[in-house]
Amino acid sequence: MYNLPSPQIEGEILAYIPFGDIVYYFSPYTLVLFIFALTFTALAILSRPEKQVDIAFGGDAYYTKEIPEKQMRFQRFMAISCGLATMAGVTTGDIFNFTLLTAMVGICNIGIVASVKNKHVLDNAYEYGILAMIGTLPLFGAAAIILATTGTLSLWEIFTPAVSVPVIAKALLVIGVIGEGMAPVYVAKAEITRAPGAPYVLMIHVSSLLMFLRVVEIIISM
Amino acid sequence: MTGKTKALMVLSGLICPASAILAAAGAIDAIVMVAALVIFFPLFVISTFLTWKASDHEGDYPFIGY
Amino acid sequence: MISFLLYLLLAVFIGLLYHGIHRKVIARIQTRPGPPVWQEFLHTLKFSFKQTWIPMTASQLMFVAIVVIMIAIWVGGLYVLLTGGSLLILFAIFLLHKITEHGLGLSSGSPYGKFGAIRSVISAASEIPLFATVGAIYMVTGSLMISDITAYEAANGPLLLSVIALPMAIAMYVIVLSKVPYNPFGIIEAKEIVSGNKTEHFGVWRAGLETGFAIKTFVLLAAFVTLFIGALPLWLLLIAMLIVLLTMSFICALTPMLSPYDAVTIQALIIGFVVVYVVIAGVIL
Amino acid sequence: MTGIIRRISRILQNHNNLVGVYAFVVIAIIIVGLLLQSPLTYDQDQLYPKSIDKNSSLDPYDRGGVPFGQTNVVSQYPENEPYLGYVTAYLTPVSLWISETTRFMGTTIVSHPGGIIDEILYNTRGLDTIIETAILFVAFTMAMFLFTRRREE
Repeated sequence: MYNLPSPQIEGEILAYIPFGDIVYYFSPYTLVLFIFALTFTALAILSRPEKQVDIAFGGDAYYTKEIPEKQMRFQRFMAISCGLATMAGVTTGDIFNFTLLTAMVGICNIGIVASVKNKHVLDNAYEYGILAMIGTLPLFGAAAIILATTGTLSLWEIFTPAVSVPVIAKALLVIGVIGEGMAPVYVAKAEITRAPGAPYVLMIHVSSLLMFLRVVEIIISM
Repeated sequence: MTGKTKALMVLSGLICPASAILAAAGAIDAIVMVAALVIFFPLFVISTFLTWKASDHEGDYPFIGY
Repeated sequence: MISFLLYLLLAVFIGLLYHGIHRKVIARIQTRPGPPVWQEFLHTLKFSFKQTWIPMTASQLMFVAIVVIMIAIWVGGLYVLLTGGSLLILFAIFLLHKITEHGLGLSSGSPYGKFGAIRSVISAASEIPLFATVGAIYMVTGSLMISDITAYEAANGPLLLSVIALPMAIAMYVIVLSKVPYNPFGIIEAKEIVSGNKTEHFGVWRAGLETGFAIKTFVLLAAFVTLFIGALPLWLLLIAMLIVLLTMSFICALTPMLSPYDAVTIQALIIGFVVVYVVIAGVIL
Repeated sequence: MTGIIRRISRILQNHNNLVGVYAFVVIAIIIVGLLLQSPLTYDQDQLYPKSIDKNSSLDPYDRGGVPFGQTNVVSQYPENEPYLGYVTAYLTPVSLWISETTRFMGTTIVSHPGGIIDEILYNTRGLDTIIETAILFVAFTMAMFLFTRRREE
């Protein structure tokens, strides 16, 4: 029933979970990504945040930043939802579902640092947030173009050689995922990781890189 | 602490070659062997180091105090 | 299957030895005597014998787990490479390595580690798209399985010699270069931020990291040789890897460390050229 | 050469230029993409077809299908949806009667006409609706947290 048309790219299908037309599946490639997302979500749940050390330069003084309990719980919640979105995003078999989850990852990434009281971090989170908003345009635009030109949204149908996806859709999809948390964001994204709360802040990087890995696989297969 | 790491070292040190031998004999799939190695090889490395590291008790400090 | 276990031990050993040779060559080029080639090996052992604890400010579980994850992903990477698995998975493991670098710096709470971690995010922006150009290999060989690519090379000659694949080889070379020690793009462990993301990992944890880095160097160099020259017998593979490493040692010895954003810009420009080349080649073919 | 690189990195490292740089790249990709491949062809064999029946009494909201009946709905993987085509009755019997007897009364939001689109939304692509809601929830949670924290201060 479900045959991945191009197994030489990501390997044979190992398992699948059907949700109507949206079928989640594990191939060796997506399984690796899934396990990694799972590991880091577990780390975010289990480990306590670090106490960031600030040095007062010019003297021997230093102090550690404690994260208030309430803020820590909020950050943890956001990191976990980001992890869940990533886990779903790397295994989904539907292009629209993928774009939705990518948008969710973008929002969660801002949520992780939204509670930090640091003007520098918040300034950058604001810019990154605007970028994530703009990023939804190419992202959903790509999904819409793919639906219009191929008539389907299921990745397995799109991966078959008979279906050709226009280059513009592929390019927009990549730039959309990049906008939700990747390359041109390096200024703002690098700065927002200055926020304290290591296992949660790390999730920003984990989620966006894993989504990027998945989109690379998708556009090569299409 | 050392007792636990020693136990972990022995355990993971046994699992790594055991999985390789079992896979070579065809008893388990190659993918199971890799999963075992990916999990237990790092643990073996770390637990081995933790076992033979210098003790945490009073040590030989090269200089004391400012 | 037992051979894989032996390969794993070999990878640790050869990786550490090659790190040592790398240091030695850099030192000789800079007319210093340099440490013996066994230095990194001794280094790792020395670290592993030291007193070790977890810093009070660190995120305790993550501080330890990230070292384990670092070794684990490269064990997986070695397996993918040896069995001729998917190049895409190898690519994924490289990216996961960027994540562990980031986590390494973040977990300690040290400001230097934090700087290293932030620089790791900055450099991820350029290193990753660079690696994505390797996906252009798919255009040439029609497959992403490493075994298929080596089969293609056995039939059509090394990719390094074909004009179409040369820019991809350059991109991959820059990738591997940015992961060997003392390279011009190595902004995450630059000395002005002490040791960057590795600053707080001392003793056993550092010894574990060195083990992981040794496997990483082995996998990346072997992947470069396998992808662009072809499947070689082990002794030839080791020699080819050493030659690739020596060319990198020359670059590392003769170039200064770039400033963080300039490193990104230079790598981004290289991507730009490669992408333009791929598009033009794609139109012509 | 180094001057150019410095200048480029100075532009890229300023987070105030971020949105502009990104927007420029998106626009460039759209223009180049359309130049390379234009016009884009519309595939007639759509999985989720949409038709507007101007004569229906439910006009802008008529989503097709037979209320309380079985409708033939296209699906990618019908084997995953054993009840496909049955979930068509979003009209209550009363609102169905109202919509059939009057011209526009049935289009009030109360009658919530059902049909093919709802079938697609809730039966074949149900997970999408869940994720859309999840995005909203996450956004609300952030707003709530920031709002309550400001009030506490």
